[in-house]
Amino acid sequence: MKRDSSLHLHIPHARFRPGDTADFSYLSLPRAGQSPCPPSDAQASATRDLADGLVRVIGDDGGAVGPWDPKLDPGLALKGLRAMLLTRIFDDRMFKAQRQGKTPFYLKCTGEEAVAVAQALALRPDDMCFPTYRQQGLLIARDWPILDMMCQIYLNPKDRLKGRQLPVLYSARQAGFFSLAGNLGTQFPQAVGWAMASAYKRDTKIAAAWIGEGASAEGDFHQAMVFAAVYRAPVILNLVNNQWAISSSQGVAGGEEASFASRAVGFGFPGIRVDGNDFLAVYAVTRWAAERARNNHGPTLIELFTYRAGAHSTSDDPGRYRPGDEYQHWPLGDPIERFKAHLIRIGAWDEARHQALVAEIETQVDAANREAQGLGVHSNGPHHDPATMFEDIYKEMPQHLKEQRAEMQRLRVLAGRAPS
Amino acid sequence: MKRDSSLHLHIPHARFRPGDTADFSYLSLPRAGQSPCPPSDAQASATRDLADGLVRVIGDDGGAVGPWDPKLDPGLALKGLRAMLLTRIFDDRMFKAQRQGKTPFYLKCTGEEAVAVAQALALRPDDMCFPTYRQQGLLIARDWPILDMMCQIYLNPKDRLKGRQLPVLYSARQAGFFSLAGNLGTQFPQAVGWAMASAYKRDTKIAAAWIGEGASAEGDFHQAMVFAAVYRAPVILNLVNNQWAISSSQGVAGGEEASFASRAVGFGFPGIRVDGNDFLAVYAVTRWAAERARNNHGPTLIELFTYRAGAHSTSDDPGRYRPGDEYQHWPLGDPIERFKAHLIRIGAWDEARHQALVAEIETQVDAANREAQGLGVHSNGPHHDPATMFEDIYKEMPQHLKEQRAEMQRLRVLAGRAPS
Amino acid sequence: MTSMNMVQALNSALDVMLERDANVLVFGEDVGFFGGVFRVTEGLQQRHGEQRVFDAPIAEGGQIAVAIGMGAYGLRPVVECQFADYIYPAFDQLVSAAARLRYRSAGEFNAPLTVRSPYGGGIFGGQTHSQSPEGLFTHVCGLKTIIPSNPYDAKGLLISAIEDDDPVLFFEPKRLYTGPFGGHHDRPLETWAKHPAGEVPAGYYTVPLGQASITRSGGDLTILAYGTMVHVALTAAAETGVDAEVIDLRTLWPLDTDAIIASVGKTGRCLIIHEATRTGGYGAELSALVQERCFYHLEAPIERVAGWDTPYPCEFEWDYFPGPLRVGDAIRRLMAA
Amino acid sequence: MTSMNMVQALNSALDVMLERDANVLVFGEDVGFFGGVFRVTEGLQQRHGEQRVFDAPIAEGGQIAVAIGMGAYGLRPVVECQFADYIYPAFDQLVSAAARLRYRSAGEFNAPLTVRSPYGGGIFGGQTHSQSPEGLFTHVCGLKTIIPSNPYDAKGLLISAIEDDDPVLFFEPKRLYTGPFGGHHDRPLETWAKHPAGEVPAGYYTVPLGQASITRSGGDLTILAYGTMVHVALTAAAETGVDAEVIDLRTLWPLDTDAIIASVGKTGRCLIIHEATRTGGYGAELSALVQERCFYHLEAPIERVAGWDTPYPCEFEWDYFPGPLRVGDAIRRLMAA
Ligand SMILES: Cc1ncc(C[n+]2csc(CCOP(=O)(O)OP(=O)(O)O)c2C)c(N)n1
Ligand SMILES: Cc1ncc(C[n+]2csc(CCOP(=O)(O)OP(=O)(O)O)c2C)c(N)n1
Ligand SMILES: [Mg+2]
Ligand SMILES: [Mg+2]
Repeated sequence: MKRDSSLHLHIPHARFRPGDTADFSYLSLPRAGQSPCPPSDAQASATRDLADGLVRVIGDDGGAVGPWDPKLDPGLALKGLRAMLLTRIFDDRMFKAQRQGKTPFYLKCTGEEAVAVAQALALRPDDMCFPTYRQQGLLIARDWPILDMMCQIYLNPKDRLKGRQLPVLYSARQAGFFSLAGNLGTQFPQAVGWAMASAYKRDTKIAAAWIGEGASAEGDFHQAMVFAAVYRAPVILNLVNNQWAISSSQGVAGGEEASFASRAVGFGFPGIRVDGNDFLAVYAVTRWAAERARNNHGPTLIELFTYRAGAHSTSDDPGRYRPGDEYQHWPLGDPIERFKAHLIRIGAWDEARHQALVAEIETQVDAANREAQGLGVHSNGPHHDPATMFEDIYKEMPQHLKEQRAEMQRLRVLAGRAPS
Repeated sequence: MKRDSSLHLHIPHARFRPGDTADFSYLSLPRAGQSPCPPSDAQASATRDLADGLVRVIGDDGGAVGPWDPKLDPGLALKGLRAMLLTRIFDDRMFKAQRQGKTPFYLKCTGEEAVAVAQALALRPDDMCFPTYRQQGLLIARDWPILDMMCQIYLNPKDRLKGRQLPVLYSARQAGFFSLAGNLGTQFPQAVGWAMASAYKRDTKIAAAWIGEGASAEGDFHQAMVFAAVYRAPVILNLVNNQWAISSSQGVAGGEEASFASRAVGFGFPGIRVDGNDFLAVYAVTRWAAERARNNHGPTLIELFTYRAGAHSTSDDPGRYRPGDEYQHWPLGDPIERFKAHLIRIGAWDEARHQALVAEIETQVDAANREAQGLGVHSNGPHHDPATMFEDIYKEMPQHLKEQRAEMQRLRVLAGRAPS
Repeated sequence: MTSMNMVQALNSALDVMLERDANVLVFGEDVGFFGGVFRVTEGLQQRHGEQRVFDAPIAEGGQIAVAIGMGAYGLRPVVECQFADYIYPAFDQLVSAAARLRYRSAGEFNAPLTVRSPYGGGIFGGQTHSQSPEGLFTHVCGLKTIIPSNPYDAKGLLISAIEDDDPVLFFEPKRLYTGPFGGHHDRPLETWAKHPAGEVPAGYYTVPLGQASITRSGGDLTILAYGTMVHVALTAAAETGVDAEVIDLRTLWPLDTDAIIASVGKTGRCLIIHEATRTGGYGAELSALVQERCFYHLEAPIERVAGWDTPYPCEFEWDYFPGPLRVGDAIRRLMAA
Repeated sequence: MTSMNMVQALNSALDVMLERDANVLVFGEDVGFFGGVFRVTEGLQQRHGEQRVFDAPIAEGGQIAVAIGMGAYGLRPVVECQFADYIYPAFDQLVSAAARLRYRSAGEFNAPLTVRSPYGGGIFGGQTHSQSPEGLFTHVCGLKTIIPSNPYDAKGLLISAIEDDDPVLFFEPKRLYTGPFGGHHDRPLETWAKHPAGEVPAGYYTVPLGQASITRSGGDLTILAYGTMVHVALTAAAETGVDAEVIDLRTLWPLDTDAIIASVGKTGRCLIIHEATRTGGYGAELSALVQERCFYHLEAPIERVAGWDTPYPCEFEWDYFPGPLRVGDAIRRLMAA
C-alpha cells in the first residue's frame, strides 16, 4: 500500500470568473452525426456511450446528419423556429417590463429555447409537463396565449393565479403544464407519480419533468430516479445542464467527473446527453424517450447540455461572477441561429422570411403587451381583490379563514384602502 | 414510430414468498478470482465492470484466488474469525434475552458478519464509522467491551446512553463509532461531512458509512453521493444489500435492473460490488477504497452483496413474507463457515481449535451477560435515575427543563415512585 | 355492526374505499404483500391486487411526491408512513407542495392525498418510534390534521379523509391500536371488544372532519384532548371525581372552535393535554385560542399537560407519558384555583 | 465603532469568527466566489480562502448533514440557507439528527452548527421567498432559535451562535438588511446609518443568547416581538401614543421568560406579534406561557397579531404583512378592554 500523505479538501471551481477569458476547450464535443441511435427499447447498458457522449444532429455546415436526424416535417420545423423566436422576444419584452417596474420579477431562458420548444413538439399535446421556471417555451410551443402569461407577470386582474404567485411561476392545466413551484426539485418526483397514475389507469399519456443541473443535487432528484426505476414509470426526466446555478458552476452540482446523464445507467434505465442547442437533436432524443415510455419500456434521463446566456433572473447580476462575454465563446452556439441556419441550408427558409417573421412576432408581442398592460400592472394596478388571498387554501373556506378575511376587510376600511 | 398500446404499471416482486421454494438461479455469480483489480487511483470508468460484477476471493474449494486476494496475515485472519463468531454468539444471546423480556428490542446481523468485521479490520482504528444498526460487528472487531453493549441493551445503570436509546442504537466515540440513528439514511451524508472535515484539517483519518439497500432510496443517499463527488471526500460509502428491507425485496429499492454499486459511476467515482459473505473479498475491497481515499483520490461506493439470514428484528416475523428456509439456498453461503473452511484449507485452522474457540467465546459471552444482567435489566431494573432524561438536550440545562425536571420529581413522589 | 379493534377498523376503511373508488391507491413501506408492520393493510393487496396496494421504496419524501403527482392526475392515494417519526424526509413535499398546490395554482390542481401514520409512545420504542409531530403540521395552512381516538371514529374519519379533496395527515395512536388505554401501563391490557366505539359498521360510513366529540359531559372543567390522551382524560376525570367535560377534538385543524368555546364558556376552566412536547405544541394554539375567546369566562389559568421537552426516552417512557396521575394532579390544581 | 447595516454586521461576524477560529467554515449556495445572493458572505472567500468559505450543492438536507458530520469531527460550520422557505429539505437532518445528537449519544457527540437564513416578507418575493418558519423549530427540543432585529445584535448574536455548542437556527429579517423598517412600505426607505444599533464594533463581541432586550419601556402594555416586527411595534406604539413596553425577544428559544413575566406583571396587558402565520405560530406558545405565568395580572385578553393563515401572496404582501395599522388597532383594542 502507498504511504499516505495528508488529506486535502477539493473545492470545485468555475472555469472562469470576471476578468478571465472564457475557454471551453476542456469540453470534448463529438461532431454531429457520430452517436449511434439504438432502438427505443434498448437496454440501459446499451446507452452508456450516449450518456457520456453528446447527441448532435446539426453539423457545423448547417446540415442534418447521422442516425438521430428526425427528418422533421418542414411545417413542424417552422413552428419550432417561430416558438423559439417568440420565446426570446417575449423574454426580452418582459425583462424590460421588469426594469420599468411593471412587474417585480422576471426570468429569461435565453440560449435555452430549443430545450422546451423542441421537447414540447416531440411530446403529444396531452402529455403532462412538470417544468422548472425556465421552460416557458413549453407554453409558447403549445400555443398558450402570451397575453395570459403577461397578465400573470403583471399581476393584474386577469392573472389566473390571482396575484398570488411570483411572476413566471405559471400554472396551465389545459396546456398540460403543472403548477410551477418555487421550491427547486419538488416537481421531479411528482412527475413520476403522475406517470405512475397514467400507467395505473392504462392511459396512453406520459409525463415529462425538468430540473436544473444545480437543483439535481436535491434529494428529490434521487426520489424521481428511484421511483421511476422501480415502477418503470412512463416518464421523461430532463436535466437541463446550462452550466450555472446562479453563480455556481455545474461542478458544484457534481458534474466535474461524470455527465449527469450517466447517472441513469446506475438505475437501470437509459441516460442520453444531447446538445441542448441543437433543435433537431433535442427533438429526436425526446421522441426516442417518448416512444420508449409510451411502449412500457420505462423512463429515460435526458441531459440537455446548454448554456444560460443571460442573468439567472432580474434579481441577479452575473457580472459579479462570470466574464460577461463567455456566451460568445460557447462552442455549441445559439439554438435559434443554428436552427435558422439549418433551415436556410436545406432550403426551407431564407433571411428575408426570417426578418419578416421576427417583425411579425415583435408586433404580436407588443400588441399583447399593450393589451396586458392596459389590464393592469404590478406598479399601479389594478389587481385582484386582496380578499381572494383567503381562497383556495382549502376546497371550502373554513371558519377561521372567513374570520381573518373579515378582519382584513375591516382593516382595509380603517386604512382607507377600501370603502366601508 | 411504433404504435402505442396502453400503459401499465410495473410493480416489483419478491422472487419468492411463503410456500415457494427459494430459487436464486436468477443471480449470475462470477466465480472467485475473476474480477480484475485496478490500481486504487483508477478512473471511475475503469471500475464499471466491478460495479456490475462481484468481487470474490474465496473459491468453492476454500482457496483464495485472483488479484483481489489480500494475502491476509494469519493473526489478522484469526482475529476476524473470532470477531465474526463473537458477533454471532453475542447476537444469539441477546436475541434470547429479548424473548425473556430482559430487553424490549434486539436486532441481529446473522449472515452478514463479514461485512462489519472484515471492514473494521481493513480500516485503521481511528477511521470514523457511521454505521447502521446492523454493524455491531464493527464494535466487536474493534475490541469494544461486549459488557458495555449489553448494559445498553439491558438499559441498566451502566448504560452509557442512560436508558434513552432503543437498545442496539450504540454510540462509542472512542471506538470511532458514530451515534446510531433510528432515522434511516441520515448518517450517510454525515459521514461525508466528517471526511470533508478531516480533509480540511489535513488529517489522515478517513470516514466510512453504511446504509441498507432499502434505505438507499432515501434522499440522504443522494446527498452523500453528491457531496462526496463534489468535494472528493475521503469516505467509503458502503451499501449493504442483504436483499431485504423488512418484507420488501431489493427490487423495491431499485435493484431490479442494475447493481447499486453502479450508481457511483454516474457520479464519477468507483463503485464495486463484492461478495459480502466472502471475508477476504470484503477486506480487500475495503482496503482498496481506504487506500484510494487516504491518497486523496476520493470516495468509493461498495455494494456488499449478502443475505439477511434472520428476522429484521425481534419485532419482526419473516415467516409472513418469505419461505423461511431460503437462507439455506443462498448461493454465497455463510460468511463464517466459508472463512473457517478457507482457513482450514490453507492449514491455518482446524475443527478442534474451532470448537474450542466457540466454547471459549460462549463462556466469554455468558460471563459478560451474567455480569450485565447483575447490573440490571429492562424488565426489573435497576435503571438510571429518570431525571437524567432532562440532561444533554442542550449543553447547559435551560430554565424550562429544570422546571420540568422538578415537576417530574414532584409527580414521582406523589406517585410513590420516589422518596419525598 | 362488528367488533373491531382500531387496526381492523382502519383496514376496513381502506378496504371499503378501495372497493368503492378505483382511484384509491394504497402504498407505503411494507404495506403490500406483508400488510404493514402494524398489520393495517393486511390482506388488501391479496384482495385488491398489487396495482392498488403495493410496497414503496423507503423514501418518505418520494412517496409523498408521487402521491402529489397521482393526485394531480386524478387519483386519491393513501400513503402509510411507517412511523410518524419518519415523516420528516417528506416535510418539504408536504409543506411546500401538497399544502400549497391548490393555492398556488388557484385551484387548477389539488392534492387529495391522505397520509396515515402511527404516532405516540407507549411501546418502548425509544425516541424514534414514539413521537407526536402533529404540532408541526397544524401550523401549516393548507393541511388538515386528524387524530382518532377509537375504532368507530378511526374508520369514519379515515373514509372522510380519503374522500376529502385536500391533503390530510391522519395520525393513528399506535397505543390504541388494540385497545383503549387510560394510561395505567401497569394494569391489564384492555381490548376494544367491550368498548362501545369498538362496534363498527362493516360497510361505508363517514365521521365528518372538523367536528369534535364530547366524550364525557361535565360542568366544572373542560379537558381538550385527542388520540390516546382522550382515554387518559377519562381515567383522570373518573379518578379525581371532578365533573369534567372531555372534548375529543378528532380533527385538530380545521378545529371545531365552537364546541370548545361553548364548553369553556360553561365550565370556566380548561385543561389541555397532549403527548407531544409542550413547547410550541398544538396545546399552545389551543391555549391561546381559548384564552382569546373565553377570557372573561376563565376562572383559573388554562393549563397544559404535555410531554416533557425532551426526546421520548426508551426506558423512562412511563415517566415521560403524561398519565392519569399527572393529568389528575392538574385537574385538582385547576379546581382549587 | 463603525456604521454598518445588517448585511455588513453579519459579514463582519463571520469575518471575525473565521479569523479567530480555524474550525469555523462557511458554506451554502452561492456563498463562495459570489458572496451570497444577499451579499452577506461578500469577500469572505477572497479573504479566508476557498477551503473556509465555499459554494455548496443545492441540497439543503445535504448541507446540514455534512455540517453535522463536520461538527462531530470538531469543526463549527456555518451554513447559509438561501431563503428560509428552502429549509424544509433539511428538516429531517435538523430535527432527527442535529437536535438529538447530544441527547442520543449522552454527550459523546454534539452538533455545534449555525444555520443562517433570511426570512420574512416585504420584497415582493411571493410565497416562497417570504416565509417565517421559526415556529416549526421552536417546537423542537434541542434546537435554539434566534432572530435579531438590528445590526448590533445581529453581529453579537451570530458570534454567540457560532460559539455555541448546540445547533442554532439564526433567521435574518431580510427586510431589515439595509435599514430599519417600521412597516410603512409607502414611506421613504430608512438606513441603519442614523440608527444607534447601526453603530457596530469592528471586532469581536457577543450578545448573549437567551436574553431579551427591552427596546422601549412602558407601563401600560407589553408587546412581545422579534425581527422586523420589533420595528413595527415601535412604530405602532409611537403612533397610538400608548405607553407600551416593547420586548425584543432576540432568542426565541430558550426564552427569556423572566423578562416577559416581569413586564406583563407590571402592565397587565400583552400583545404578541409576528409575521408568521397565526395558527400554531410561535405566538401561540408565547400566549400560552404568558397566560400560565401571569393569569392573575391580566386585565385584558392576550392578543396575537400575525400573518394570516395563508401563503404570502405576491401582489398583496402589504395586506398580508401585519403592519403598524393592524398592530395599532390591536393596541387600542387592548387598552380599551
Ligand atoms: C429548495 C430550493 N433551494 C434554493 C432555491 C434558490 N434558488 C433558486 S434558483 C437557484 C439556482 C438553480 O439552478 P439550476 O437548478 O441549475 O437551474 P437554472 O436556474 O440554471 O435553470 C437557486 C439556488 C430554491 N428556489 N429552492
Ligand atoms: C426514515 C425511516 N423510514 C422508515 C424506517 C423504518 N424502518 C426501520 S428498518 C427498515 C428497513 C431497512 O431496510 P434496509 O435499509 O435494507 O436495512 P436492513 O434492515 O436490511 O439492514 C425500515 C423501513 C426508519 N427507521 N427510518
Ligand atoms: Mg443551471
Ligand atoms: Mg436490507
